[in-house]
Amino acid sequence: MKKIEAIIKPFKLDELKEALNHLGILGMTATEVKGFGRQKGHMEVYRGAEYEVDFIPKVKVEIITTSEMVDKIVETIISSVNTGKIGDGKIFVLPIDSVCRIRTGERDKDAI
Amino acid sequence: MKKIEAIIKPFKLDELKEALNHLGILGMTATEVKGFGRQKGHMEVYRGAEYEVDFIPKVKVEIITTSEMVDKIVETIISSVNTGKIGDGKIFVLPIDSVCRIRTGERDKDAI
Amino acid sequence: MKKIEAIIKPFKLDELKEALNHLGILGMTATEVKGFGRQKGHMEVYRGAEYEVDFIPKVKVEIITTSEMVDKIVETIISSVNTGKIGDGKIFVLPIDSVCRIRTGERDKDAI
Amino acid sequence: MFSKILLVAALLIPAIAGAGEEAAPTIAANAEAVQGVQTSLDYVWTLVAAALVFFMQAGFALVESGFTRAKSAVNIMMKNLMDFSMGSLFFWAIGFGLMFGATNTGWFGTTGFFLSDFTPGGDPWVLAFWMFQCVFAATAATIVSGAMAERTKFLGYLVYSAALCAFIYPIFGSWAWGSLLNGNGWLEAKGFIDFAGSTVVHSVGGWAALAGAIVLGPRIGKYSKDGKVKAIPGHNIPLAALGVFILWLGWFGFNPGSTTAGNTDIAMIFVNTNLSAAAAAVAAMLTSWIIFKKPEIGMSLNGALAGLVGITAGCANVSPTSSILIGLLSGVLVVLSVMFFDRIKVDDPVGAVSVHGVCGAWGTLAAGLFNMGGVTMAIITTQLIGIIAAFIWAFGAAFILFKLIDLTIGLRVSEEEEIMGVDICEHGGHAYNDFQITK
Amino acid sequence: MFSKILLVAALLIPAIAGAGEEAAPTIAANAEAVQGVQTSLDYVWTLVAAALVFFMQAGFALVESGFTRAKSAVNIMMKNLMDFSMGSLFFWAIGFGLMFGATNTGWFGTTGFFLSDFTPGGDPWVLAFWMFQCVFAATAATIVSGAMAERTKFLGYLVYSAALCAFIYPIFGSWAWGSLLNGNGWLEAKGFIDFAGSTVVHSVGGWAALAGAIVLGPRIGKYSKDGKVKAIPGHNIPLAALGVFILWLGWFGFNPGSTTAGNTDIAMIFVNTNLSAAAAAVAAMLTSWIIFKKPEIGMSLNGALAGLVGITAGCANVSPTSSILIGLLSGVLVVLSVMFFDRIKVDDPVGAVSVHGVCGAWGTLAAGLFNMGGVTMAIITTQLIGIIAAFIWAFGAAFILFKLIDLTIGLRVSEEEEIMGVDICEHGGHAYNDFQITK
Amino acid sequence: MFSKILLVAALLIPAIAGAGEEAAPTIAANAEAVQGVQTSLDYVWTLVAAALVFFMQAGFALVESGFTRAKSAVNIMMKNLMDFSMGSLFFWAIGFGLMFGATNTGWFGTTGFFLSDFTPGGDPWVLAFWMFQCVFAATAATIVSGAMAERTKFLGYLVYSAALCAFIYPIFGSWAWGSLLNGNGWLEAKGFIDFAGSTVVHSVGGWAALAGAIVLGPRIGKYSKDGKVKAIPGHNIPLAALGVFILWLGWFGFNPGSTTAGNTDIAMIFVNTNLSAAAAAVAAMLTSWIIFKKPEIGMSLNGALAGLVGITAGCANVSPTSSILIGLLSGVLVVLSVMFFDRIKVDDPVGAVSVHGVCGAWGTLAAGLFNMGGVTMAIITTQLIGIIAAFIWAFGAAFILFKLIDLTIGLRVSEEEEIMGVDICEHGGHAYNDFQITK
Ligand SMILES: Nc1ncnc2c1ncn2[C@@H]1O[C@H](COP(=O)(O)OP(=O)(O)O)[C@@H](O)[C@H]1O
Ligand SMILES: Nc1ncnc2c1ncn2[C@@H]1O[C@H](COP(=O)(O)OP(=O)(O)O)[C@@H](O)[C@H]1O
Ligand SMILES: Nc1ncnc2c1ncn2[C@@H]1O[C@H](COP(=O)(O)OP(=O)(O)O)[C@@H](O)[C@H]1O
Repeated sequence: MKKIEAIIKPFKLDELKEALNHLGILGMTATEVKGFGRQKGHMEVYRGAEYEVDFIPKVKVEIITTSEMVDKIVETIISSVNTGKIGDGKIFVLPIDSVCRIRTGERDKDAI
Repeated sequence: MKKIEAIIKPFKLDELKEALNHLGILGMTATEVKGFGRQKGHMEVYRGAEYEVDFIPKVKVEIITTSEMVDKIVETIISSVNTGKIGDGKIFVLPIDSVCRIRTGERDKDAI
Repeated sequence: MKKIEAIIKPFKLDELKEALNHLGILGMTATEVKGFGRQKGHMEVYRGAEYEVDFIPKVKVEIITTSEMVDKIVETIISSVNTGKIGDGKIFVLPIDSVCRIRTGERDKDAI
Repeated sequence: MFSKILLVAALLIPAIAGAGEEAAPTIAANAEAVQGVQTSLDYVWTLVAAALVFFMQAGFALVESGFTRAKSAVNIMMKNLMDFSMGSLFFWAIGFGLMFGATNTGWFGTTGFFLSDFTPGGDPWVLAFWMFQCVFAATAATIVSGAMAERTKFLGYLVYSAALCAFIYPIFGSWAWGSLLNGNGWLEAKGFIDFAGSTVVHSVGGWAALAGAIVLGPRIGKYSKDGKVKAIPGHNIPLAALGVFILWLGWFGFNPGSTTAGNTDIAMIFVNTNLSAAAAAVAAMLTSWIIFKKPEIGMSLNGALAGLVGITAGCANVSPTSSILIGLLSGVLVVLSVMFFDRIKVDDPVGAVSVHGVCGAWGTLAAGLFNMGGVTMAIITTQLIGIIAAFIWAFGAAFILFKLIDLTIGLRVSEEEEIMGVDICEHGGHAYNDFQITK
Repeated sequence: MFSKILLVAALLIPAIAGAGEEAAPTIAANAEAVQGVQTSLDYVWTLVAAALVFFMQAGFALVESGFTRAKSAVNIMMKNLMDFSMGSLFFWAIGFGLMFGATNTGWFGTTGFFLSDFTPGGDPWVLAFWMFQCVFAATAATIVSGAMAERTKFLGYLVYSAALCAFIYPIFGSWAWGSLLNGNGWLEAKGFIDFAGSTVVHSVGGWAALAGAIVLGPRIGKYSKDGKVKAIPGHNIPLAALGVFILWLGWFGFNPGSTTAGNTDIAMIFVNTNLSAAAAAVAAMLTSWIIFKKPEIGMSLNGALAGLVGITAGCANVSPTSSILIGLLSGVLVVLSVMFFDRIKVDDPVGAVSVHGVCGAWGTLAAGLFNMGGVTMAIITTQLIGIIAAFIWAFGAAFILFKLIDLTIGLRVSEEEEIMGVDICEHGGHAYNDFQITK
Repeated sequence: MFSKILLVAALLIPAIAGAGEEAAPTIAANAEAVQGVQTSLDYVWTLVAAALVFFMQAGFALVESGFTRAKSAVNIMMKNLMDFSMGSLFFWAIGFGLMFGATNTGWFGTTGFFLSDFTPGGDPWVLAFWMFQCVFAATAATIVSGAMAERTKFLGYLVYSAALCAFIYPIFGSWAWGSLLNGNGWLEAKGFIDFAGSTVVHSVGGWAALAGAIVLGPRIGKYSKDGKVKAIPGHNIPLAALGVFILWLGWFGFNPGSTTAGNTDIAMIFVNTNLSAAAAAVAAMLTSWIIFKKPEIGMSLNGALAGLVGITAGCANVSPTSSILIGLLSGVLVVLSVMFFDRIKVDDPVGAVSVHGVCGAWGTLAAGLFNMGGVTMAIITTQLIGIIAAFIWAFGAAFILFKLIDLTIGLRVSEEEEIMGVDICEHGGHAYNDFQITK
């Protein structure tokens, strides 16, 4: 099994969700994160003091899936959240030893 | 070493913590996340417009541990947060290369 | 490729960012988390009822990098956020199968 | 100066009040004119005071939501909005008549429903008076909302709220204040002192709150299996603090406005009100500091309110120095009382029972004890009778009412709904979209 | 008693008002003294009312920001602060003269700019009157801010706001209220009834808001590709609720204060204002309950405001019972209206058009229909003329104005800026640093 | 009409004021009656104004907490609650006597402690006057709270707060305002103009704030190692904006109420207060727009307050047009001043020193420069003497006081505590449980 982590622009979450649903992905977990990268932040000013905000709000989406599905999902993510602008984000794929559904104790494939 | 990620219902966090403490687990990290899955969300209404909230608040608990402890911990999680209702969550086990305690530089077993 | 996860004290994030930049690390992702560990929480009181807050605010920093860079980065993290006090945090290193930049589809090394 | 009222003069049947001012200056005309101006001043003051008391609704809403969880904030705002809105309508239709209508029993009035005492062109005083009394009734109603927060069915709450403004509050009110208009209650006949309502408004509301909290039972998680008290911290302390400042401001209408006359008596009432509140806030802070080792804000805020409730009965007949003493005691009392009710497992998230019920009773007694005109056994007895009558009536009637609601439409939401939060379940929405909420 | 005013007496040209009080008591002197006191009372009441109306600015700011997203809260606060600040200056320089200056056309005044009617030492009434009218003008301006929230260029908004306080509002105002000072408008000449401004203030603001919302177009994401209405939930409901309580309080200055005289007439105006608001809140809640299966708070809060707007025109010439009817209808109307504008894709995040425009028109009609002095065809016709005139003038002028702004300095921010939020782009900062924001 | 006061009449020693109204109409009786009504009106106005000024405490609390971090919000609310509560008690016991008691030196009063000037049944004016002066004293105290935010030991702050209300403020006050009751200060003897307290209240508070900020030193992280100014953004801008609206409202009591008489003079004071604030808000916004390329809200909000402080001294003796000029300059001045103090590393999180100290001094000078009765060298000299005296006394006394506190009980929390936040360390709780806080 694999874990796919995608860091995306927040306002793209809904589109990604729909795209994944069409693919038959029935589960995912999203986390509010702050990203630092090539996409430069912007200057803000507060009572006369300027400061740069270089950690930009992003959403991290985690999807546990079978190895076979990985490529399909990665393509789907790219196609659905790509805006062509710097800061679109990254996709990471990690190995997973095992998965378990708490409610039933089912394992791996059956657990997702 | 392994990393265990459990996605649970928020109000179960305290019970899980206590259960793990009894097991002698002295550390964990919790993150507020939003989950999409079989547990359907609910309709909300705002000024006349109805909308579905399908990302449901969950808590992700991460526990770094030795390979031997994994099964015990997984069982403990299941027994302590299982409500038998859809949405109880998942447990993922990931491999870890190394662990380090920042304060002391201790590694792996000694670091947790 | 590897993923480095560092759990640190929130007010150390800026220093860590600067240290990593000097190392030429151009990207990272930060998440607000709550940590439970050796660092004991503190008692709070609300309208006459005392309670212990044992989940302490921490920040989790995730850095995807090449295997070669791992040690350098870990050292940098230690040196920049270590205060010598309990609760400084941990560093975990995880294996990664692949990385992809959404904007360009570039893979692995080129994606970070 | 051209008064806009003339714009509608042609449309209004009676000549405009105050037209007398233009009369040719004779001694009699002057005397009447002076009367007219004083009357206008009485209206202005009474209605300005009513506006300040109205604003207390916002104060209660903020204190209650600030001291409870984010997932219940919408519900609390709705309850406070409806306390006042429905309360105004029910007090107009029923309550006012029961409270201030003519009576031969001394137990409730029987005239003046639907503001029938007012006839277009007639003396509008009844309207000014109604307005002032209406905001008082709504205050009594809204006190209960906090004690029942986070677990009450909205529909059940509405029924209670209407019943309190229509019956429970006005009937007791008629005993103590009926003669302010056409009534004449048995309690005031005894010389019961409750100038602005420590008992009539606050104890009545507080004891009804106690009944509600008892019938409902504590919130899930308020007590651990082994019976220990667990804290459920409020979600927005700055809002709660703002609420207390607003309530304090409103009390400058509540107490001095109870003269319903713009005269020099209001000065001492202002000072007494302020000194008691100040002393109580300090006393509550110090008490919490001693007991919990920290100056705790929840108790300090409750302290200020306790001092305001405590001086409400005696604000016109005790000295400024006595007011400080009354306040100091209120501040200590409220902290101990909050802890007491927590112990006996009455879950009152905002301390409404302690602030309004307990300190209302204390204030009523204090109004006798510190009476500037001297204190007699008779005075104390009467005060005690009033205090006890309020408890029996308000707690009793409310308890029965809540039980009935519970048995019929239901008073408490399901466990699952309570965990999700009453906002989503009862109102289909959240208070803080856009924010990451952690509970 | 030593009045501090004496401190500056030497510096002030005229003898201090009220000095007459010390005159030897003759009949004439007494008569004059009484007049003097009544005049002072009129000043006190008018200015206290003005202060309450000023506070409505805070209410609007809270309602508007509470009903929109966290990323726009700074911008809304700035807009409301500037509505009032710039509005005060432009109304001082231009608006007041156009509205209340002498006129021979009946279409706008031509004197009294820059408060030139006041001469140091002269009758200060014009100042008290200006103060009261100034807060009204700013109210009209601020109504629009909510309907244009989250997507408007700040500079463009400022231009609009100045123009409304300087021209659009005062010119219409001169038609209906000019004779309150030196003017004499064509509409009031017909006997148009709008005691406190359902049309003059609220409809004018509401129709300008409609123009703004139309010219701007809906926020990104308000309508799905397939044209379905999508909810964009407000970020802070407790703030919005507090705003409504503050507005309700302010209306106790807005309506009764419009007597600009401290007399007994204010009692009925207070009661009518309160009963209508209460009835409307309840009606809106029930309507939302029926339509959406839940008592929705956004609609309930709008309901209270709808009732306040609805009674504004007739508060001095309808009975309390009629006020309840007016309120009930306002409450139902506002819910349906909000849904209607959503349907036709006019994105009004706070319901300003429905509350102020639609219910303002309804209230103006109701002031005729429920007139205590009886209703005639003539009265209704005049009311309708006023309602229509307000729509044509306010919507028309505002529409042209917004189009011009759009073509010149630009009215709407870029798509990217809108997604980031107007706070960062227009003001370089966030409203809620320290909080984790999820949108 | 039946006045509730009669309920307690039997208990009150004196006959009720205004009973004279029922006297047989003779010329003398009428004259007296008129006087009586005017007196009542003076009481009503003075006390309504006092209530508005009281509400400023809420405004300060919101501005201060909104402009600082979430982790300090509880502490700020506690400080503001205690400023007023302890301040009321200390001003009652000590301050009032020092400020308004009889004096033969002209440097401080020596009578009237513990409100001993009031005897039950005697003239209650001293109570009305005390109430009004009490809220002024608390205002001076609370100004300091913001400048010392986020790093001050609570106990140390309480000691300061008590000392300011008991000694620092009243002693200076007696120099300028003592003769308003029984005193007679050396500064007022020179004809010093400070109608409502630009210097007496605001500069005194502002210079004390400067002393506090200097003794404390900047917050951790306010300046980078290389000495660059780092922004520490406030956590809740809407709260801060609400605070400014509330303060603006309160100023309508602060300035016009300083007549302590309900007469026609208040009209010009209202208008001047409003125009100056409006002009200053606009000026500050434009200044920030020019300097930072964005209309920054923090500066705009400070601007409104600067304009209010700036007109406080001259509100009764300058023209409306002059008020606009005074406001414009205040608005520019406050922005430059905030930046200046940032540069010299005085960390004043809310700009209290610039708003109250600097603009208070400017306003006091302006009261002379723009005096409607004409300006003379003598007037300017006196104003300058007052301004300088205020700085020497307030800064000096406060500096010594803070140093003493620092050496004894300690003034600043430990570095670790400051990083955790004063809320947890000093009060054992958080302001925003349920919210995810990111700092
Ligand atoms: N090396 C990295 N490790 C972890 N997260 C990264 C890394 N590089 C980028 N990110 C995440 O990806 C987001 C987008 O990356 P960025 O370089 O800004 O644009 P792009 O994805 O177009 O290259 C960043 O905000 C950050 O959250
Ligand atoms: N494939 C997945 N990848 C990542 N997280 C998942 C996945 N499936 C479910 N989850 C997480 O687990 C939570 C519970 O899953 P759900 O299907 O709703 O109920 P259950 O755990 O009972 O099957 C979801 O809210 C989501 O956070
Ligand atoms: N076994 C673990 N699994 C996951 N996270 C852990 C674990 N142990 C500690 N942590 C994280 O590291 C943080 C610091 O650990 P702690 O034991 O408090 O101090 P130290 O790092 O000095 O040993 C904790 O707050 C928690 O977030």
